Amino acid sequence: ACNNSEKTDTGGTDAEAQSGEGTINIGYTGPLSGSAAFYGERTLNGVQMAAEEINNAGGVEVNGKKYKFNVVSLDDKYLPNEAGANAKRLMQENKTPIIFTPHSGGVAAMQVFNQQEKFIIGAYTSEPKVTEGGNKLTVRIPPRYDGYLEPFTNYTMEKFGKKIAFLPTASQYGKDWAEKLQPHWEKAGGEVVYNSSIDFAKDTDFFTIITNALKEKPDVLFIGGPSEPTAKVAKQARELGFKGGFIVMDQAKFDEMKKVTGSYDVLNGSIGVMPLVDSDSPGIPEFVKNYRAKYNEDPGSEAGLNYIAMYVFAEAIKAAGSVDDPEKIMEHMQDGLDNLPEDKHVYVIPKIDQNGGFEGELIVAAIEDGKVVPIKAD
Amino acid sequence: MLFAIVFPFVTQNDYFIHVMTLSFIWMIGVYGLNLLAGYTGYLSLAHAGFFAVGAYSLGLLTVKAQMNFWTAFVLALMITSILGFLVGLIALRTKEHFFAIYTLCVGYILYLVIDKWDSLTEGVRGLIGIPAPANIGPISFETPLSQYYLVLVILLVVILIVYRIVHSLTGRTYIAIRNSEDLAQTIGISTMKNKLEAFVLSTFFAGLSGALYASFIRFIGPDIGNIVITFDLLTYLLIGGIGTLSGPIVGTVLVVWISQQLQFLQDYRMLIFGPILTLLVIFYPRGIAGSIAGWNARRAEKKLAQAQLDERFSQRAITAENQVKEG
Amino acid sequence: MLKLQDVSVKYRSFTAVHNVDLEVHPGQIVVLLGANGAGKSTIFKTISGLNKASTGIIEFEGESLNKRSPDKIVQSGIVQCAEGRKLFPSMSVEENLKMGAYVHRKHKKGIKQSMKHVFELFPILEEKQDDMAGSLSGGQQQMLAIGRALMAKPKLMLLDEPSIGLAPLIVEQMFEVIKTINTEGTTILLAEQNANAALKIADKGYVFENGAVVLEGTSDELFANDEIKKAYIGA
Amino acid sequence: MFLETKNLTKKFGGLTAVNSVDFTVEKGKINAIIGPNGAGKSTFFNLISGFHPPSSGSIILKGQDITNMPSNKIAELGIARTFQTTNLFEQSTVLDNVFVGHRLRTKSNLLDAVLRSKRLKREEEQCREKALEVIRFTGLEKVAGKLVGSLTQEEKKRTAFALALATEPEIVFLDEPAAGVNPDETEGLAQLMKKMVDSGITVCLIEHKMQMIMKLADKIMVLNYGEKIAEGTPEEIRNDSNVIKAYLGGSASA
Amino acid sequence: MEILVQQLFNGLTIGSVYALVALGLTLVYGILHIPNFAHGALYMMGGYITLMMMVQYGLHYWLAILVSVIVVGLIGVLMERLVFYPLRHAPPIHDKIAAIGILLFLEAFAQYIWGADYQTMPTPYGQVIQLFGLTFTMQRLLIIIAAITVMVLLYLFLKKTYTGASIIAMSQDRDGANLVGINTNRVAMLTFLISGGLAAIASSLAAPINLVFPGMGQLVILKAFVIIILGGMGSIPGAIIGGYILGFSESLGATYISNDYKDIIAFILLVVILSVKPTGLFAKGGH
Ligand SMILES: Nc1ncnc2c1ncn2[C@@H]1O[C@H](COP(=O)(O)OP(=O)(O)OP(=O)(O)O)[C@@H](O)[C@H]1O
Ligand SMILES: Nc1ncnc2c1ncn2[C@@H]1O[C@H](COP(=O)(O)OP(=O)(O)OP(=O)(O)O)[C@@H](O)[C@H]1O
Ligand SMILES: [Mg+2]
Ligand SMILES: [Mg+2]
Repeated sequence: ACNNSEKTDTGGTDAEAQSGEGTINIGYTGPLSGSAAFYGERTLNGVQMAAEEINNAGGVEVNGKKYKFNVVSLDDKYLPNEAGANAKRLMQENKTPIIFTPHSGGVAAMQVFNQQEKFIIGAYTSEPKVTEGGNKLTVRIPPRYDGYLEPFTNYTMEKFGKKIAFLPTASQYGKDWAEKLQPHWEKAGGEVVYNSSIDFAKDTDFFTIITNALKEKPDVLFIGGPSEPTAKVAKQARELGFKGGFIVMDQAKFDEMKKVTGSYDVLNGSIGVMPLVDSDSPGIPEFVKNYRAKYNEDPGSEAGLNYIAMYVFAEAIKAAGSVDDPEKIMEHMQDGLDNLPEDKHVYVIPKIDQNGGFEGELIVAAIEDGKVVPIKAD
Repeated sequence: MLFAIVFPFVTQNDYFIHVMTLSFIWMIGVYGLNLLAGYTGYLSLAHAGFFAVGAYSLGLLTVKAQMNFWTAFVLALMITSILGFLVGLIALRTKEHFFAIYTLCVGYILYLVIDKWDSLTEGVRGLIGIPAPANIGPISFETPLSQYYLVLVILLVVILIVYRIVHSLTGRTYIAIRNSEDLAQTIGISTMKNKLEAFVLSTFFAGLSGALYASFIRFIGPDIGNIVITFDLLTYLLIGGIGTLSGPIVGTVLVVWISQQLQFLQDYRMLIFGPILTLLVIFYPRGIAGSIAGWNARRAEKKLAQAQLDERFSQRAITAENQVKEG
Repeated sequence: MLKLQDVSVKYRSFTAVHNVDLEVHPGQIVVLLGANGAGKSTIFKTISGLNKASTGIIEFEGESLNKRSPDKIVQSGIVQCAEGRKLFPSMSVEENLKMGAYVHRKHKKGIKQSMKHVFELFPILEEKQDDMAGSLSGGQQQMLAIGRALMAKPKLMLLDEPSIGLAPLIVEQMFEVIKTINTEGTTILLAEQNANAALKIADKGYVFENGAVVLEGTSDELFANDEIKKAYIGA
Repeated sequence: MFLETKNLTKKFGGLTAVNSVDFTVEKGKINAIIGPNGAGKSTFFNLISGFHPPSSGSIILKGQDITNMPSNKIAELGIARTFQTTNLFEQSTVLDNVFVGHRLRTKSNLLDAVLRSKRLKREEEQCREKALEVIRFTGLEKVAGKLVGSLTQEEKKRTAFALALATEPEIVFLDEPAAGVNPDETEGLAQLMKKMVDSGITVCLIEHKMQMIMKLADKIMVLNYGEKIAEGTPEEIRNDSNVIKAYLGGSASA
Repeated sequence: MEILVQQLFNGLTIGSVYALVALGLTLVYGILHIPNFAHGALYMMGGYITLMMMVQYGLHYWLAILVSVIVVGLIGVLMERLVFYPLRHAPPIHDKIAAIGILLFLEAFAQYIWGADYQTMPTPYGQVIQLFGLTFTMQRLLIIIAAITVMVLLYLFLKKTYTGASIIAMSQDRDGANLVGINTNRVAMLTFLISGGLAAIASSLAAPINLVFPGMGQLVILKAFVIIILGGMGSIPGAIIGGYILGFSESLGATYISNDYKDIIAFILLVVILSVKPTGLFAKGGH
């Protein structure tokens, strides 16, 4: 009954499909409506752009046969049960060897049956449990963020002082970050004077909580979450007279924050991840140019990382010599990373750990005198 | 019903089975809502909250307390019902919109507690690794098909229970309360006791539905307690026909199916789904099941009219069904 | 003044009023008699525009009312004091009266004048002018409803069972008030169960049964009719 | 004493709607309450039936103090009532209305319903019998299957009677049972009330229809501004100057 | 002490926004007995339209708000005509579901037109004022002043004008209003117009201190519902006072009790109040 389905055409036309070429369906389930839609769309953009580029370059050749990618995307409204249903549907109707999803609930719901039904989950979530739970067909796309702790702590503590107030987003990611940062900060001799979080989905105004945080006279604020509200938090902290530095969690991007604050001046003294567009990784210029042309905005890491992941999967498929055996593809993920052409290195990801987590290199940047300056990690 | 039993063999489609199983789970919750809103006239918007309490009770008892599945299952239902009892005791003092919004707030509190109390519930991270239903003797519930039948059997029991309640003196009592609570009270009906009964039963079904959900999806996050879920359930009920027995089934299947069908619209499906919902409510105010029952009743009425009434009156036995159908 | 020709009214498939012809001349008091459910209120609601006639013509001062909305009908001078009173329960007595003069809202002075007049007719209302209408007793509410209708200074006033639930003493007063209003120049169409009292003040009457007019005549003619006596006046 | 009130008082804010009323209802008789609009008659009923809690005073039924009981308990003790604005289950049929009227005499609960127990079946039968009985009693056979919303005023009043009777009361309190009903039908309702008394039920009613009251009542109490100003036989009341001044006026017509 | 005063000011700011939103909601509830779940969507539309007027058409802030008030008011009217009017005889649950349908539609619509991401509304009142160690920003002062002005004007309108009184009259008896010559259809439309306008003002005032995004209505709508039952549904002073109670309880609760649980505080407050007084604080007697 569901034949009139939902193919997002990504290059491969029917005509090509008939002329002895194969199609590999790639699944995607994520929030495409509701309050998290912007996030879902950006992750999907990365996957789609990569698939399209590969198709335009002739597709992938596996065992002498040409294949093109077709991304099939479904909306799950950020709900695990919908993600589960979508995955079932994708398997049933499209036989997708890989399904991307950008939330841990969706990953968890799919992990119930992905090994039985044989598909790889492209998990865009920083939750370590998704790969540490023993599921053999899950790839965790975002790199671990532990590496940020050191440079962030060193930089701000040196420049501003030892007292920090925590005000990250109330999401799981924000809380994980805070949990990791706290011992680190304290070990370095600092003190956490205020520890709370802001729920951007429920708070209308951040003045109240910032007032409370500033009451403790912190030297540094740890903030983060989606870029725009994070920028608001920074701006309002400045309005309330805060003069110290910011540690900006990696979910927020300086370049996107700037759109809200107007200039980098407000953010002086912040340390965070290098905005993708300002990074000097080899794949950046090309990627940024194409992305802007296609989506009319600057790409962020959601797009960038999923873009790479799609490429890596393509390379892994080639290396595995199989388009429909996820286990085999999984075995060749490291080959996929190794074979990734230099000019696609939007991020540098040299390794995948034995559980399926990408281990990428981190690039850190600070804002000084209204400019983004790279900071050497390690 | 027969269709539901043979359905898996007809389709052989995992995805359909998955969606149907989920629909059945929702239906159980919708029946709970129907019993309360449809028959006693009290619209509870805390339903998702109780759904989540059922799900989390099961999840926590199995994952954190490592309890045997079925023990946890029974306990989860008891916890939900007891909570429902306590909430009902206070909430039922309010009426109409106040009750609706009071329960909306209760639901929201339940959601916030689940969301914020992360030392217990894992907060936004959610609970991972909830086990599937444990074997009952030789029957195992690991495969989607066996889960489908498990849920179906439970659903049928729920329907039977609701059917019997509605067609009994208790059901009439509920309907009397719906029609005029003051009057019910003056003819000697303890409205509080009856409302509370219906409310607890309704939360029991919500908890049952939640516990089944948790063991089927095997992951739960605070979002399942969100008011959006209540509205989903309410939508199923209203589209199907509130205060009718088949309404929950019709509505759930229809809306879930429409919503799945509209997937091809991608980001814009709510652009279509919203108006469809509104139009259905405007043009089928009694729901699909209610409208069909209405047509049938009117046809029957035309045919038989008063002649039959007189006859019915002179008979000693008057079938119970005809009286409960209205509304 | 008011003329109904061949008017029928339906509630969905049920025809509550069949082919009614009715006429009210300026200055008259006309009474509609009839058992419960005979269709009196339905006729009233239809004249006021709350229901729509399915067939027939309703004319007021030579103009058709069929397509007019209820508020326009009030503006043209027909005000109804409805069954069930339809007061604004959480507004004070005074505010209720003020709202009665909604169509004359531009004339502040006139409103004061009318209100004084109403208070003269119903002193109890003046006493309770700051109380919520909803807290009045049934009879007091009925007075308020009539008072509110008077505030609009109608040319034609429709009174739907004004004596319902009133004490005998008040009923007497009520009919006197109606008579007074009438002599002051308001034409009145009245629906009543209390045929005795109603016919005493009326010029003309119509008897309704099952939604149709079965009898019409001057009040004397109707008084003389034995069947009417038996059915509506009592032994 | 069958039912009596002592010093019964009800205040709404500053207003004393019922003021220290002592009243006894005589068993097996027709007791009437009359008085001007706003005298507190309906409020008096509301107090007895447990609809409002009294501000002070007490209500005693056969020696038992029922003053602050919830209305459903009072109904169980055998007190039934009708409302001034006829209050019925509008969307149900007459039969269904009356059917639940007997619910208070049954015991079956949720479990019985789920299990379809013998008790439930027996009690359903019992309710049906009762419903048919009171429908016959009130003469509603012809409209038993109609929705209450579509009935005439008089039929609604009868249905309200039937509903009250289905609770198997010892006393019924009727608030203006003949309001909005024409003389012919009023007579019918009066007959019905007599029939109720004949079958052993005590009747207490509020009415403004003096013709009917004077013929029907065994005993009348008159309220004015919440206070009892007179009590006695119709004859006594008719000639009481206070009552004439406050209520009856010149010609006690209607 | 300073903190307390600063937090009171913060509470006042946010309470003003809440009160404005709740007012629109309570007005529609009072008159048509519709708990309009789509009110949050009107709030969101208000934010977007003001933003679009400023950014795309370069209108001044106030002018943009004016346009937004009119447009959102008209959307409200349209909603009444197309959805709630046909449902006027339906049971109340129907209104709720229909409103949810509208809500889903408008959110999807906003996402379709303006995209799903966060946007920033510029304001000409970005100045920061430091006074006695307290921080005010012009925009926040503006929120408070504008909100109070609007509320006073609305109050005067309802109490002192016949048109206002006709809104109140209709809220109590629709037929009765008809019978005294009020055009009830027009009053219903007027009410939705005002309600939409209030939502637009609220969001246009609040947007510069937060962000504009499709889900922004959800931030306030649930709270607005809490407020209107707190204040007694349909009660105008109730909505205003309820708005400020909630604003203060949030800012003070976050300071002196717990930031994480501050939302719960408001809801528990409500549950407690309703448990004691089942019809809200300002419910009117008699019916
Ligand atoms: N809203 C309605 N829907 C359906 N039928 C109705 C409606 N209102 C009245 N009726 C029916 O229309 C008929 C005429 O009713 P109407 O109220 O006009 O009578 P009436 O003469 O005013 O009686 P009463 O003396 O009881 O006021 C009755 O049979 C009644 O049941
Ligand atoms: N719920 C209430 N709140 C406030 N005042 C009330 C309430 N109910 C009744 N009253 C007042 O109490 C007084 C007595 O009212 P009640 O209804 O008992 O009069 P009644 O004798 O039944 O009059 P009627 O014959 O007109 O029905 C009236 O002045 C009325 O305004
Ligand atoms: Mg009538
Ligand atoms: Mg009374």
